[in-house]
Order: sequence, then C-alpha cells, then structure tokens
Amino acid sequence: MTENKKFKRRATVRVLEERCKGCWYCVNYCPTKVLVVSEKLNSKGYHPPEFAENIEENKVCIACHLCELYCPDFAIVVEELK
Amino acid sequence: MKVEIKFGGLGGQGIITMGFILANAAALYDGKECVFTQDYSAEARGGASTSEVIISDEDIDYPHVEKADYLVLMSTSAYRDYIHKLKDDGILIIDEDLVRLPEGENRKVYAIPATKIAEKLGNPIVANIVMLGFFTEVTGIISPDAMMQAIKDRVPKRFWEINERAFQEGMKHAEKNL
Amino acid sequence: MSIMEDLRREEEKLLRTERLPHVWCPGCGIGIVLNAFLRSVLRRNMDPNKLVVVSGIGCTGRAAGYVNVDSFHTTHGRAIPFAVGIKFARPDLNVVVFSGDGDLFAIGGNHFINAARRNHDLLIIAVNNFTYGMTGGQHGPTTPTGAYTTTTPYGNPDRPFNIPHLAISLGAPYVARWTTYHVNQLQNSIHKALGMKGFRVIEIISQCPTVYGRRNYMRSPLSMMEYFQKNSIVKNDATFEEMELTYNGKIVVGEFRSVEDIPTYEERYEDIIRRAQNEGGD
Amino acid sequence: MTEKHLKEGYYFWSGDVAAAEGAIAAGCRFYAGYPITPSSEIAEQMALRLPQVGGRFIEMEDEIGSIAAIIGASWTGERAMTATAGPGISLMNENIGLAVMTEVPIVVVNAMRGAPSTGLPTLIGQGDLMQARYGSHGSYEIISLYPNSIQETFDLMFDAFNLAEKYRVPVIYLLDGLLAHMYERVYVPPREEWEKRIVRRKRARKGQLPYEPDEDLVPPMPLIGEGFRIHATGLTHDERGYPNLTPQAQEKLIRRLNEKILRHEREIWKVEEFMTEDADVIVVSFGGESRAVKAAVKKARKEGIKAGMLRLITIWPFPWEYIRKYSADFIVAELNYGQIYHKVREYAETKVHKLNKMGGEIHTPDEVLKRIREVSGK
Repeated sequence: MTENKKFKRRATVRVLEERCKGCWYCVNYCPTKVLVVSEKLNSKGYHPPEFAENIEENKVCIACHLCELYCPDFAIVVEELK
Repeated sequence: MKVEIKFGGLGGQGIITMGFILANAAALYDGKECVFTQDYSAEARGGASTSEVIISDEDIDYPHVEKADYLVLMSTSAYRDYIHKLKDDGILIIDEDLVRLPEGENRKVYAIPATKIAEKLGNPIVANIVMLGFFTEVTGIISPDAMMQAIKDRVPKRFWEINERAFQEGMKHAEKNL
Repeated sequence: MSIMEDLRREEEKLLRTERLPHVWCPGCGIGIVLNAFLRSVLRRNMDPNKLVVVSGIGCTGRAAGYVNVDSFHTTHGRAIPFAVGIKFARPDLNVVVFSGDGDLFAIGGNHFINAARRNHDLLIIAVNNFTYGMTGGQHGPTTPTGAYTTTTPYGNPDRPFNIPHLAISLGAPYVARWTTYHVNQLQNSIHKALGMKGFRVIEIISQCPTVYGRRNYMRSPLSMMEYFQKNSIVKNDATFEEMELTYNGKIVVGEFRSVEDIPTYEERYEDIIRRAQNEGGD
Repeated sequence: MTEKHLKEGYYFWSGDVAAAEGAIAAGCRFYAGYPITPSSEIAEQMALRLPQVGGRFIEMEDEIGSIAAIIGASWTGERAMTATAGPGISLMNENIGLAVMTEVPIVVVNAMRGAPSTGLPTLIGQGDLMQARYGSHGSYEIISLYPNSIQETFDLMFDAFNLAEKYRVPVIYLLDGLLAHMYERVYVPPREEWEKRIVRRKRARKGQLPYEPDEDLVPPMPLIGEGFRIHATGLTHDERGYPNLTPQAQEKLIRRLNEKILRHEREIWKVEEFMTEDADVIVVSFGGESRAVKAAVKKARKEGIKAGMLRLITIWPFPWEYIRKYSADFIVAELNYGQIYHKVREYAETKVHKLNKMGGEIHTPDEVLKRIREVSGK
C-alpha cells in the first residue's frame, strides 16, 4: 500500500455501460492502464471497459480525466477520491 | 370623368418620370383615383419607353390604357408603336422636333419644341418637364399646383428651380401659341 | 469535488441524456468534439439559456439533437444562414454552428463564404471526416486527393478545400485546425474562440472508421486515431504553404489566426440603425 | 434615436413599396432577401425603412440563405419576411418545407412573372399558384393570399402576418408583375389604429412541450433565449421536438399539420363576390388579372348579360364553398395554361370554362367580355 502515496490525486472510473460503443479509446489512451475491456456485453452488444486498478503493478488512476475527454459517447465519469 | 393618357418616347427621355409625376399629382394633390403603370423593358437610353396614367373620379378596374384620350410623344418610333392606342377623337401632344407625323394624320395635334426649350434653359434633361407644363395647360385635367408639388416630390431640391422654369416655359408656350 | 468532476456533472445537464446513446458509430469523432465543445461552454460559464446550437444535415448535423440548449437541426447546407437569422435578430445570443464538412463546404459553401465575408458573430465548429458519412461514404469537398470512397472507387481526382486557407482568405478573425486526437488543445481552442467575436472557424479532423477509414486502410477507430497521432504536426501561426493536409501525408494543426476587434456585421448594423433614425428628420 | 413610423395619410405607392410598408406596419422587423425582378423594390424599401423602426434588413447571398435566415429570426419572436419571384421561390421551396414541418411563422412574397425558368422577368404571370401550394415535397397545407390593388397589398399584409403567426405556418403572399410595379393611392390610417390589427402569436407556457398543440391543433411557440431549450428538426418528431422516425409519429404529425389549417379554413378564406348573386356566368379570377375581369363584368351587365366575378383573395386553402354555392357557369380567367381551373372543376356542379393567357399581360376587358358572351350564349 506504500506505492499509493506516489500519486497526489487518485480516482475511480465509473462507466455508464449502456452508452458505450466499444471504441477502446479510453483503454488505449489511459496513461496508467487502469481500464480494461470487460467480458460483459451491454444491451447493444458492446463490451464496455471496466475499472481494474492494480496498485501492485502501478496501474493506478491518477485522475487525469483523459478517458473522459476521449470518450465519444459520454460514457465515462472519473470520480476523484478524497 | 375618366381620362387615359399614354406617354411614349425613348429610354432616357424621362418618359416614365412624366407619367409618374402626372399620376402622383392627380392621386395625392388633386385627390383623384389614379393608376400609373410603366414599361420596364427599356431603362437604358435608346430603347422604346412608355408609361400610362389613368385618372378617374371612380375606382379604376382595368389598369392599362384601353383607348387613350391623350398620347404624349417624344419620338417618331413611339408614334408608330402607340398610335393605334389613341381614340379616333383623341389628342396628340408631341415634341415637334422629334416626332415626324405621317401624311393623313388628321387628329388634333399640339406641338411644342420641348427639347429645344430645355436646351435653352441650360439642360436638355428637363425636356420632359417642359412637355408636362405644356400638357397641363393644353389639357386642363390637372392643376398646375398639383403638378409642381409632384415635381418637387420627384426631383432633388437643387434641381427644383430649373424644373419649375421648365414647367412654366411649357405652360407659357401653350398660352402663347394656342 | 474537483473542477473536472464539476465539469463532468454539469456537462450531463447540457446533454439531452434521454436521447443517449447517440446515433454515431463506434469510435466516431463527432462525440469527442461535442464533448470538448460542452466543456468549453461550461468553462466559459456561459448562460445555457443564451446559447444556441445550429446544425445542418448529416452525421455532424445530428449534434444539435443532443445538446440541451436551444438547438436546431435545419436543412442540408443551411445551418449558417439559419444561424445568421437568429444572431442578427437577437445579437445578445451566443450562436454556434456545429456541422460537418459536406454540409458546410459543399452544399453550404456559398453561405460559409459570404457569412465569413460579412463577419457575422458566429462560432463555426466544422467537423471534417473527409466524407459523406450518413449517406454511406461518398466523396465530398474535403476528401483528400487519391482517397477511396464509394464514388471515387479509383481514388479521388478532386482537389479538396483547405478550410483554414479559405477562412483566413475571407478575413475570419479566428481560425484553427485540430484533430480529435488533440482533445486538450481542441478544448482550449474552442474555449478561446467562445470568448472572441466575429466569424470564428475551428476545423476538427475527425475519424469516420465506418465508411471512410475502412476504405482507406484504417478499419478500426483506433487505427484512425493513431494516424492522426503519427501524422499531425502542431504549427501555430502556420503560413498558407505550411497548412498541409493531404492523403497519407501530414496534418498540420494549430491556431492559425487570432485577431481581435474586427467589427462584426451585427455591430456594424447597430450603426445603420442609429444612422437611419438620426439622419434626415422624418 | 427615434423610430420613424408612417404617418397617417395618402401615399402614392407601387405594389412592392406597399407590400414592404404593409409588412412593417404589420410588425415585420426582420427581412432577409436576394434581389429579383419584379420584387427587388420590396428589398430596397425594407433596406431603407426597417432600420428606421429598429428592424433589421440583410441582403443574403441567395434565396436559400434568405429563407433560412428568416426562419431562424422567426424563432426569436420576430415577424420575419422575404420577397422574391418564381426562380427564387423554386430555390426556397425546400426551406418552406422546413418552416411547415417545424411550424415557423414566416411570410414569403412571390411577385409572379412570366415563367417557367427566367421567363419574362418584367412582366406579369400567374403560373406559380400550384407551386405556392405544392412547391415543397410532402403532403402539407399552407396559406396563400393574393391582393389585387395597391391599397389591398398594404392591408392584406396584416392578414398575412396574423395568419402565419396564428397557425404557425408559412404564408405565401402572392403578387404579380403588374401589381409589383403599378402605382396607386394608398390610405394609411393612424398608427394606433393599424397596431390594433396586429395579432401576436401564442407563446408557449413554462413546462409545455414545444410541439404540444392546444385544442386548435396549433402548439404555442417557445422562443429562443427564454430557457425553453427548444429542439427543432425537419425530421419527423414528437411533441418534445425530438426525431421519431416511426410510421405512427409521421401519421400523427402530418395529420395535425394539415388539419390545423383545414379545420380553420373558413376563418382563413377571403373572397370578393361582385355581382354574383343573380349571375348566370361567374368569372373566377385573382390578382392583377381580376382588374380586367371586373371591368368586363361591368361591360357585360351593360349588355344585359348577368355576369359576376368571384375574386379569390385567399388562394390556399382553396375557398371551395364559394364555388359550390353557385349554380352559375364558371369561367376561370388566369395567366397560365390552367391551374385554378382544375380546382374550380373539382367543386363546381356546373360547367367550368377556361380563359387563359400565358402571361406577360393581363387580358383586356374586351377579351374577357368576348368569353362571357360565348359562355352565356349572348
């Protein structure tokens, strides 16, 4: 849990799954790779991303909000942790 | 009373303006029913140009001249084009230097050297106003005051004086020669 | 709560969320541009009740349908004159035209040219995906020479518009070009343009993986994005010669022109009204 | 700054000037247009006069831009107008459809000239009557008015704007090459009096959906900039204004767009019935042409022929009851190859005859009289 302190800001990513169309910009452009393609399918048949932070591997959300900016479908909400 | 007047000449002679001034005078300053129409086909100098005025005490239905009481002409070609519109007992009013009448034209003709008079006044462009003065005096269908007001409505203030003189000269020519 | 979170929350209020998911294909760049636009509006603290978005027809034309402000989905090519009517009638409103390359520059090209010339106070967000997307991928006025579309099966023989060239030559006071890869610069550019006046034009090179990309060796959304990433060069204040945009070549992006204080048509007309009412008695 | 309004009195105006002044008096404050003979003087008068009353004039790059601009302006609450002639109307028709579909009040003047194509730019035609009705694609109803004197050209503008605003529909205001350029005297009443004639549009109430109709089938109109967050689209839409591309939505919307006019057609109809009561022959006409017809009817009466004139002031929706109610034979005098003739035939239970001229000039009274004599058998 010590790695944690390296990051000034932390956040979690909430995915509005029904809006997602599976372009994977978010997964691709995440600088810390905390998003992965999920196994599940939404009602339109797309695999939405899921938040898979792994602190051991330094895959930690740093609240850069880039996934939000790249998402063409308004499907991502980055929620910062206090 | 219903009077139909047709004006004819060439583009640039102010044929449309003549009709408009007469109509405007009748409608606004003599309080008559009046319709003014014009031919839009020749706006540049040289082409045939015509305008029509109908003045009446009652509502005017058909807005064109069916048979003119007066045909006011400023070119020989206009005579050829429009003479069929003149009533058998209609009256011709012409610029005597510009309209050559054929043998056998037996209708009543009032002639005036309007363009020459205008040239003497210093501006041939007011020949149409000379014609209007002549027309006003000859026909008596419109008051000179109404005509002068209508002329002032139409021309810029700096030209009022020369237009007024042109109008007077036209009227005087009628008084003197008829 | 952070500013970014605030923005995201407020952004939802500027969307007609009941209409989401929108009609655009997976990976379509229009959503990215719309996202950047809404964030810029929020950062400007603009009154949403005084903001009007006008679109034409086509994929980008649907943008007006998703923004929760007074918004108009008009006829093909006519977004600009429609917007001119609104802005000229109510100069206090902020009017944004959000439309695509085919709509704005082919069928609507004459309106673009003349509205720019008159310097109407409009922000033009021109999403350029090189093709007519909604009708199935025909070539349009911005399709690069050589590109493959359904109506250029042997490669496009046309020479495309270079939109910043066009806009600058018409005197548009603000002209920029970005791609959807440049999300931050794009947002800053829109933010800046929203604070300026006059006929402001921002061209955004955007991906259409569905009907353009797949005929031009960029089948997936990501491959188009990678293409933008690799080929674009930021060159602010680039000269005409430098504003390159070619098929398989460079995409020169940046803020190319930014000039303050050119009087708008609307401002000049206020003077007309003053003169009409003051001059010559009655 | 002081606004300069028309003073009470008599004016000597062309139809174009009267149309412009009538529009301004009727509250028009926005004009976008592109010059075209014989309507250009409307634009010129608007350019001069609108800023004097705080209104706005813009000369657009073409007719398509012009009508798009007035539709946009109308959404801000302005009474907006454009004017053109046949070629311009042909270009505007797509956006007339947009105004119909999105229910935007506008007034479009069409000063008809000889046609098709460039035709006779300076002369009269009446060939755009069906175009006024059916010019845009799709099945819709529209309102079209057509005066026949310069005074009426001024007065009828109030009806044009009031009807457009009341029914949220474009009004095609027909003029013709004769009326556009012909001059007559016009009486303008005092401003207080003419302002009483203005009927303002119904404004949407807070919380009401933008396309939720009242009982009269007309939805009160929300305006831009007032927090309604309007969305309007030329696509088939629901009461929120959102696209709804289903057969059910189309059925509902298009029925209402047609019915909101047809249900009120009797309120919209305006005709002049001249000596029709006992007539054996009624000449149907409109616009400039009716001037010749009226003169001919008077001549016929002098000859003992029971002739009358039915002048359509409302062309659309077609005032069919006025055809149905007469048992006289009809002559339809029009400057085209037969357009309203077909509408009259649709409703007449008697014989219907044609009297056509292709345009350029109206019939002479004697030409009409000759036809009246033929039809009446005298």
